[in-house]
Amino acid sequence: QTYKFAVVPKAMNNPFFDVARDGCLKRAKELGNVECIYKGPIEHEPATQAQIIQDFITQKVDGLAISVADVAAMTKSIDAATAAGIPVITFDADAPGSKRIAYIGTNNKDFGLALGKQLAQLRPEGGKYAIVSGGPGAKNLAERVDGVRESLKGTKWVEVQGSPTFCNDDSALAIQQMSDLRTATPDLGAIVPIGGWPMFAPEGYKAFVNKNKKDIDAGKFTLVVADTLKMQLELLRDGYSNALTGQRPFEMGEKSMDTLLAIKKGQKVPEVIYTGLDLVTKDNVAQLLK
Amino acid sequence: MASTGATPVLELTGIGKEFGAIRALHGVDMHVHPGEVVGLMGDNGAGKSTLVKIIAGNFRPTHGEVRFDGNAVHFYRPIDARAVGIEVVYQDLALADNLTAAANVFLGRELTRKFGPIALLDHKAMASRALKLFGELRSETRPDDLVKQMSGGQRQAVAIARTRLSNAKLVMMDEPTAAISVRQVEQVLSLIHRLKEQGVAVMLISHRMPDVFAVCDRVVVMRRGEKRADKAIHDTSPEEVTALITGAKEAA
Amino acid sequence: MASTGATPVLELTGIGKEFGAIRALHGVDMHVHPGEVVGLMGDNGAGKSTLVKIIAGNFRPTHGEVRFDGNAVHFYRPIDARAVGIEVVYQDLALADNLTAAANVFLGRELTRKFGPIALLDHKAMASRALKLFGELRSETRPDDLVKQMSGGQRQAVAIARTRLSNAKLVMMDEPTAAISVRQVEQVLSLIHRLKEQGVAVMLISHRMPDVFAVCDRVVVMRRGEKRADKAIHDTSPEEVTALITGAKEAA
Amino acid sequence: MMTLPLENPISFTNIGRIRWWQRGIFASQTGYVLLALVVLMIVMHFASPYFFTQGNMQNVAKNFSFIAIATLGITFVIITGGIDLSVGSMMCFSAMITSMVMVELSAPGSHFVHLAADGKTVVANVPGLILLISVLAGLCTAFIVGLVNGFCIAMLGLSPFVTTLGMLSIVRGLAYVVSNGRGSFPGGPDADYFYALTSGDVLGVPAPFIYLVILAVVMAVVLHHTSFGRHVFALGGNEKAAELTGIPVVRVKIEVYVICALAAGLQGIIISGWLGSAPANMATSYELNVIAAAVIGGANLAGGLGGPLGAIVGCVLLEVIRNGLVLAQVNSYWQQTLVGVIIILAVLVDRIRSRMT
Amino acid sequence: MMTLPLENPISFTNIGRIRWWQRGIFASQTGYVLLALVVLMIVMHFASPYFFTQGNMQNVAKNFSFIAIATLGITFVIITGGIDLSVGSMMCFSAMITSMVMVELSAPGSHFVHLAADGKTVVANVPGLILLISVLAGLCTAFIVGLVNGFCIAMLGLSPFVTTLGMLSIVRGLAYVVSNGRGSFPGGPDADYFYALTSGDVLGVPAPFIYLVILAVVMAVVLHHTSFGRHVFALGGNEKAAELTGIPVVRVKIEVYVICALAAGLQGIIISGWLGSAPANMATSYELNVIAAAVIGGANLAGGLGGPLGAIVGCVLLEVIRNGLVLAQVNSYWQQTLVGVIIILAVLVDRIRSRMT
Ligand SMILES: Nc1ncnc2c1ncn2[C@@H]1O[C@H](COP(=O)(O)OP(=O)(O)OP(=O)(O)O)[C@@H](O)[C@H]1O
Ligand SMILES: Nc1ncnc2c1ncn2[C@@H]1O[C@H](COP(=O)(O)OP(=O)(O)OP(=O)(O)O)[C@@H](O)[C@H]1O
Ligand SMILES: [Mg+2]
Ligand SMILES: [Mg+2]
Repeated sequence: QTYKFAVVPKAMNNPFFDVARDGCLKRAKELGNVECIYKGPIEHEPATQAQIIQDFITQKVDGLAISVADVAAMTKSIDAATAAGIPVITFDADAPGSKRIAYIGTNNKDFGLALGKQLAQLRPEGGKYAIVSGGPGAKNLAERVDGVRESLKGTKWVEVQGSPTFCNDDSALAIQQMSDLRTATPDLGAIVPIGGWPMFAPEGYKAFVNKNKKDIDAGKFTLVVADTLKMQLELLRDGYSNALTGQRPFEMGEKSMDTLLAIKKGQKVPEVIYTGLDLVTKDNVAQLLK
Repeated sequence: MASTGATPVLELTGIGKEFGAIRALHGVDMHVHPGEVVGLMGDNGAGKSTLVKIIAGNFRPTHGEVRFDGNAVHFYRPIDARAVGIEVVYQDLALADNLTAAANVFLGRELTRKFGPIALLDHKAMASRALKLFGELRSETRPDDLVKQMSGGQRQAVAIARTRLSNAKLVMMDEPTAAISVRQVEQVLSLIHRLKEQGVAVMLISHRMPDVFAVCDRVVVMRRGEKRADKAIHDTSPEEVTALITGAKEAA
Repeated sequence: MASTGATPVLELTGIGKEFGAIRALHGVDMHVHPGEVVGLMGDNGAGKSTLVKIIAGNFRPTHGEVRFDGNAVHFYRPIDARAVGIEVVYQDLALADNLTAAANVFLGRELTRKFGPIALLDHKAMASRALKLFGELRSETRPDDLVKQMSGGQRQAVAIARTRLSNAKLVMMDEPTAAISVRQVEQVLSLIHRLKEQGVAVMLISHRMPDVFAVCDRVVVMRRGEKRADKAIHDTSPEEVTALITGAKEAA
Repeated sequence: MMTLPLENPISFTNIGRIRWWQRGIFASQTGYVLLALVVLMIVMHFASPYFFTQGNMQNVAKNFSFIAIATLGITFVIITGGIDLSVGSMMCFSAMITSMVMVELSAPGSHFVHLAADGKTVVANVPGLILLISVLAGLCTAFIVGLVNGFCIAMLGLSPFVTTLGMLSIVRGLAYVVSNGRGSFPGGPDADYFYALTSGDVLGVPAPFIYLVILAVVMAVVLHHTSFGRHVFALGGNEKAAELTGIPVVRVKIEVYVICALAAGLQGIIISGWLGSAPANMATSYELNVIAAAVIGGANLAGGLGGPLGAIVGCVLLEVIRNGLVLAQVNSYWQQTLVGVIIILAVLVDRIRSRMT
Repeated sequence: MMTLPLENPISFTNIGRIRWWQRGIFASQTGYVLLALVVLMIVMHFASPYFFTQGNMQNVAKNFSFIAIATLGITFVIITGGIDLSVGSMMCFSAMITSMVMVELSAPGSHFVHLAADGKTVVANVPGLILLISVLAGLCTAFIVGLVNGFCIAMLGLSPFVTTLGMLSIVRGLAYVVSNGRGSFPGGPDADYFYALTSGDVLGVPAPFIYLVILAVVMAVVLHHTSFGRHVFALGGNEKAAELTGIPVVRVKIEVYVICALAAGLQGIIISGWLGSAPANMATSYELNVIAAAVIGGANLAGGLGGPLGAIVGCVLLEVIRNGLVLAQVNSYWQQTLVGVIIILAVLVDRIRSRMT
C-alpha cells in the first residue's frame, strides 16, 4: 500500500523549506511506498495555509506534516484534520496545544540562546549588537529573538535602538538593513541575523563584509548568523562570518516521512523529536562541508 | 422687456480671472434682470465660458464680486450656485457617459419613492418625465439609452432637458444649439421665450447671430477677456456685433 | 460644378449598420465625385456621424459596400482610411487633452529631423506651421497651449487644422462650425471652397442651413438611418430641406 | 413647469427589440466570466472526484465568502474610479482590535466580568454584549481608517493609489504595534458565540456565505435603486460632470471609502473567527486578490462599471482555481503558473462577446 | 497646400509671460515631491549624523538604482494609462535565466568551455562571450513576456490589470519550475566580469547608478523628442483620439509593455549580480514599490502624465525613507507606519501647488 503525505510549509518562498522538501522527497523515494506532496502558501500568511489544509482534508491524504504559520489558527485546522481521521505532525514550528501527534524540529528558544552564546563566547568583552529578523508576525522568529536577548542579558552586550529590523525574508533588504545598522551605529560590535537571509545573497553579503573587513579582522565587528546552508558554510570558511548556528531542515523532512509512516503502521512515536542544532565556527566548518 | 427698475438677479463687478499667464477675463461688469434674455457673444477664447463657469461656482474669480439677488455670493462648488437657483447648460455638456439619458437628466435630483424609511429610485417616473422633456424639445432621444451611444445632438438635448427640472431664477446656456438640428433649435428658442415669460433671467451664449437676435433683449460682446459692448438688441445690428467680435470695431 | 462623368471618389451601396437593436443606418446609397461638395443633413440621431465613421474606417458596416477611387475597400482601422486619402474632422474632435495644440495637429504625422539614424521631433517647425494654420482659420489659438485648457472653438480649430496637412482626396467634416465664431465660420467655408478648387471632394455635415447652401453642390438628407433626398443645391430650397429633415415631407 | 402639448408624440421607428441575449448579464463581462467559471468547474470535476463532494463545495463556499465581502466593498470604490490597496491590512487590523477588545473586556475586574465568590469568573452583563462591543470596536477602527482614506482622497485630492498604499503600510504597522507583533486571539466568555457566528453553519450553509448573500442583495439595491448608487456610478463615469450637476462628490467619495474599509473590517473579523486567531501577518497581500476578483468579475478600474454579482463571480473563480488545483494534485510550482493562465483565459472568454457584435 | 496671406497676423494681447516658477518642473508634482524629498533629507540629517556620510550616500544611490530602472520602464506603461503588475516576477525570472544560462554555458564540455589536458577548464572563446549570451538570454525572456503582455492587452483587448496579474503568477511560477524552488547562482569564468559590471563602481559612483542615468537620459529624449514618445503620451491622453488620428495604437502598446518587461529584466539581472544569487523569491511584491515610486514621482495611473525624472525622484524618496528610518533607529514596528505616513505627506506637498493657483 502506498501513502500520500502532504508537507505544508509556512511559506514556499523561503529557501529553508526547499531543503526540508528535498529531505522529504529523498526519504519518500527511499521508502518506496510513500508519496510526498509539497504545498503551502507562497507568502507567510496563516489564512491561506488553513485553506490549503482544508483542501488536503477534502482530498483525504494519509498524513500531514505542517510547519505552523499561526498557532491558534492552525490548532483549529489540525484538530479538524484529526477529526477527519488524518494523522498530523508538525515540523519546524509547533502548535503545542493541538491534537498533533508529534513535533519534529528545533526548539527556537534554544536556537536563539545558542546564537547569543556563540556571540558571548567569541567576544566576551561585549559591545553594541543588533538583530535582523524576517517577518514581524512569525512566532518562531520572535522566540529566537527572545533567546538571543536572554542569553546576552548577563553579558556586556547591549542591543541598539531600532533592533530587530525585519527584512520580510528578502535577502537584498536584509543586507541593506545591515549596512544601515552599521552606518547608524559606527561602533556597532555585532549583528546577529536570526535567519540566513543576508547570506542567501552571497555577493551582496560579501560586499557588505568587505567594507567592514578591517573591523572584523580586528575583532571589533562580529557576525553570528543563523542557519547552515551550504553557501553559508562556504562563506564562513572564507572568513565572511564568525560563527553559524544551524537547524537541520533536511533531517526534519526525512524524519517527517518516517514519523508519519510509523504512525500509519500503528507504531508509537515520541511526541517531540529535536533534530538538533549545528554550531559552526572556523574550526569545524571543513568537517560540515565534507 | 426687462424691468430695469427692479434689482438685477445677477450683478458682476470687476470680474477678472487668470489661468497662470493667461488673462481669461479682465474687469467685466455686467448685470441681468429677472425676465431678461442677455446674449453673450465673442470670438473663440474670448472668455465667455469662463465667465459662465465663474457665475456657476465652477471657478473662483481672481478679482471682482458676484452679487446674486442683491447679495454678494461666494460659490465654492457648483452645488452652491444650483442651490440659489442658477441652472447651467455647459458647453461640454457635463454628462456621465455610462448612465442612461434619463439618469443624466435627473442627476443630482433623482426622483425617489419612500418605502418606509428607505427612498428608492422611481425609475418609471424618471423615464416618462425625461421622455416628455425630450418630446418638448422635439428630440428623438430615448430615455433608456446610454449617453455613451448617443449622437452629438441627442447629448445636447439631454443637457438642455436638465434645466427644465427646477424653478431656476437664472438659466445660463453655453452654446445650447451648437450640435442640434434645425427643428430643435426652434424649440430651444421657444423654450427661452417661455422662461422669459415666467420671469426667469436667461443668459444665452451662441455664435449663431440669428438666434441671438431672435430671442435676446440685450447683447454683450466680449473680446479677449474684456467686455467691449453691452447694447439693447434694437440699438444694434448683426453687422455691428460681428465687427465688435472680430475686433474690426473696438468698442460700442 | 462636379464632373459627373468621372469615376466617383466615394461610392456607397446599401450601407447598413446596427448597434444591437438600434438600426442606425439602412440601405444608404451615395456617391461623391472629385471636387464636389456634398452637404449631409438630418435630424439628431439620423445616422450622419455613423455614416462618416463607417467611411473613415472607424466602424465596419453591417451591410453594404464602400468603394473608394473605383475599388471596393475594407478599412479595418482609421489609419487604413487615412492611408488612401480620407481626412476627417470628427464631431467629438478626437483630441488628446494632455498635449499641446501643435502636437495634436501633427498627431500621427509628426515632423522630424534626422540626426544620423535617429529622427527627432522638430518642435519649432511644428509650432510655426500650426500657428500658420490657425492664422489661416483666423483662430486665436496658441500652438503651445495644452488642448485641455482651450475653449470649445479653439479645440475645433485644432481639429480642422489637421486636415490641412495632407493631400487628401476626400475630406469629411462632421459639424466643423458648431462651436466656432462667425469670423472663423467664414474661413472654414472659404477653406472648403479652396479644397473644391483643388479637386478635393468634401462632405460637410452641418445643421446650419445657410452654410450648407453657401458651399455645397448637392445636399443629401437623412432621416432615421435612411436617405430621404439627394438633390443638387439649385433644385431645392432651405424650406424643402427643413421639411425633409423634420419628416414633414417624406422624400424628394 | 408648464409642458407644451405634443402635436405628435415622438416615436422611434428604427429601434428594434433588444433580444434577451443582448441585454443585461448576457451582454456583460460578468456573464461571460460566469460561463468560463462553469466550464472550469466541469473541467475540475473530471480532474478530481473530490471536487463536487458536499464537503468540498461547503469549503469552496466558505473560502470564497472570505474575500467576497471585502470584494463587495472595494467594488464601490472601483466603480467610482478609485482603488483601495489597504483592504488586506484593514482586515488584519480590525480582526486584531476585535479580539483584543474581546479579551480585554473579558478580563476579570473589567466592567463586564466579575469574580464570583468561588473564584470563577461570572459574566455580569447580558450575554453577547462583550461580543457586540468588540465587533463594534473593530468596525469602528475600520470606519476611522476609511474616513482618513476618504478625507485624503476626496478633500485633499490625493491619488487613491498613493494614499491607500500609504495606508496599507500605516495600518499594518499599527497592527504590529498594538499586538507587539504577536497577533491576538479571541477569548473570554463570548468567544463561543463569536465562533458560532463566524464559522458555524445553518442547515449546512456556512454562515459567512449567508452574510455574503445578504450583503450582496443589499448592495445590488443600493447601487441600482438609490440616489447614492446612482451618484457612485456617475462619479465613475465623469467626475467633472458629477461635480457640475451638483452631486456631493466629496461626500460620496468619503462614503465609498468608508464602506470599503468597513467591508474589509467585517471580512477580517469573520476570518479571525474562522481561524480562531488574528495573527499580525493575516491577509498579507490580499488586496491584489480582492481587486483582481472585482476586476475579473467585470468591474472596470477606469470607473463606471461593476456590481455585486461580478464581485462574487470573480471570487468564486479565484477560489475554484485555487481549490481545484490543489485537489487535482498539480505540482505546486506549476500551480502558480496555471493560476495565472486560467485567470487570463477566464477574462478572454469575454472577448467572444466583442467578436460576436 | 496653399496658404492664404495673412492680412494681420494673429497676436495675443491677453497673454502674459509665464514666470519660470509657473512652468515645467516647478508646476509639476515631480517638482513638489522633489521639494518634499529635500525637506525629508534635511530632517534625516538631524535625525542621524551619519545620513550625509559618503558611505551612506553611496548606499542610497545603489539601493534606489535597484528599483529605478524598472520604474523607468513601468513609467512608459503608466503614461499610456496601463499598468504592469508582473515587473517583480519578471525581475526574478530574467535574473534566474541569466545565471542559469551562465552556469550552463560554463559547464566543461559545453561549446564554450573545454577541459585542458591538465584537467583545468579553459575558456575557449572570447572572454565575456558567455556573459553576453547569458544576459541576452535573460533579456530575451523578458522580451517574450513583454510581448505576451502586450499582445493580450493590445490585440485581445484584455484589461492590463488582470493580464499582468495573471502574468505575475505565471512568471513567478515558471521561476520556481525552472529552478525547482532553489534559485540559482551566477557562476563560471565570466562571473567576475558580471559582478564587476553590476556591483562595481567607477570613481566611487556605483555602476547601477551610471546605467540608470544613461537610461533616464535616453528615456527623456525618447519621450519628448521622438514620434514614439509623442504617441505614448497621446495614447494616455485619449486612446480613442489616438486611434482616429492614425497612430498605430496596437504597436505602441505592445512596444510599451516590451520596454517595461525589458527594463524589469535588466533590473533583475543587475540585482542578481549584486546579490550574487537569483533566489526564487527575489523581488517578491516589488511591483507595488515600483508603481508607487512612479506615481509618487508624478506619473498618473489614468494616463498621459509621467517622466524619467519623476520616476527617479519617487525611487529616491522611497529609499531615503527606508534608509533614514533605520538610521534614525526608529522602532521597527513603528517604521512601517511611518513609511506610510511619510509617503502620504510627500504627495501632500504637491497640494501646495493647487492651493497657490
Ligand atoms: N482651465 C484653464 N486653464 C488655462 N487656460 C484656460 C482654462 N480654461 C480656459 N482657458 C483659456 O481662457 C481663455 C478663454 O476661454 P473660454 O473657454 O472662456 O472661451 P470662450 O469664450 O468660451 O470660447 P468658445 O467660443 O471657443 O467656447 C482661452 O484662451 C482659454 O485657452
Ligand atoms: N456606439 C453606438 N452604440 C449604439 N448606438 C449608437 C452608437 N453610436 C450611435 N448610435 C446610435 O445611432 C444613431 C445615429 O447616431 P449618429 O451619431 O450617427 O447621429 P447623427 O446623425 O450624427 O446625429 P447628430 O446630428 O446629433 O450628431 C443614434 O440613435 C445613436 O443613438
Ligand atoms: Mg466656450
Ligand atoms: Mg453626429
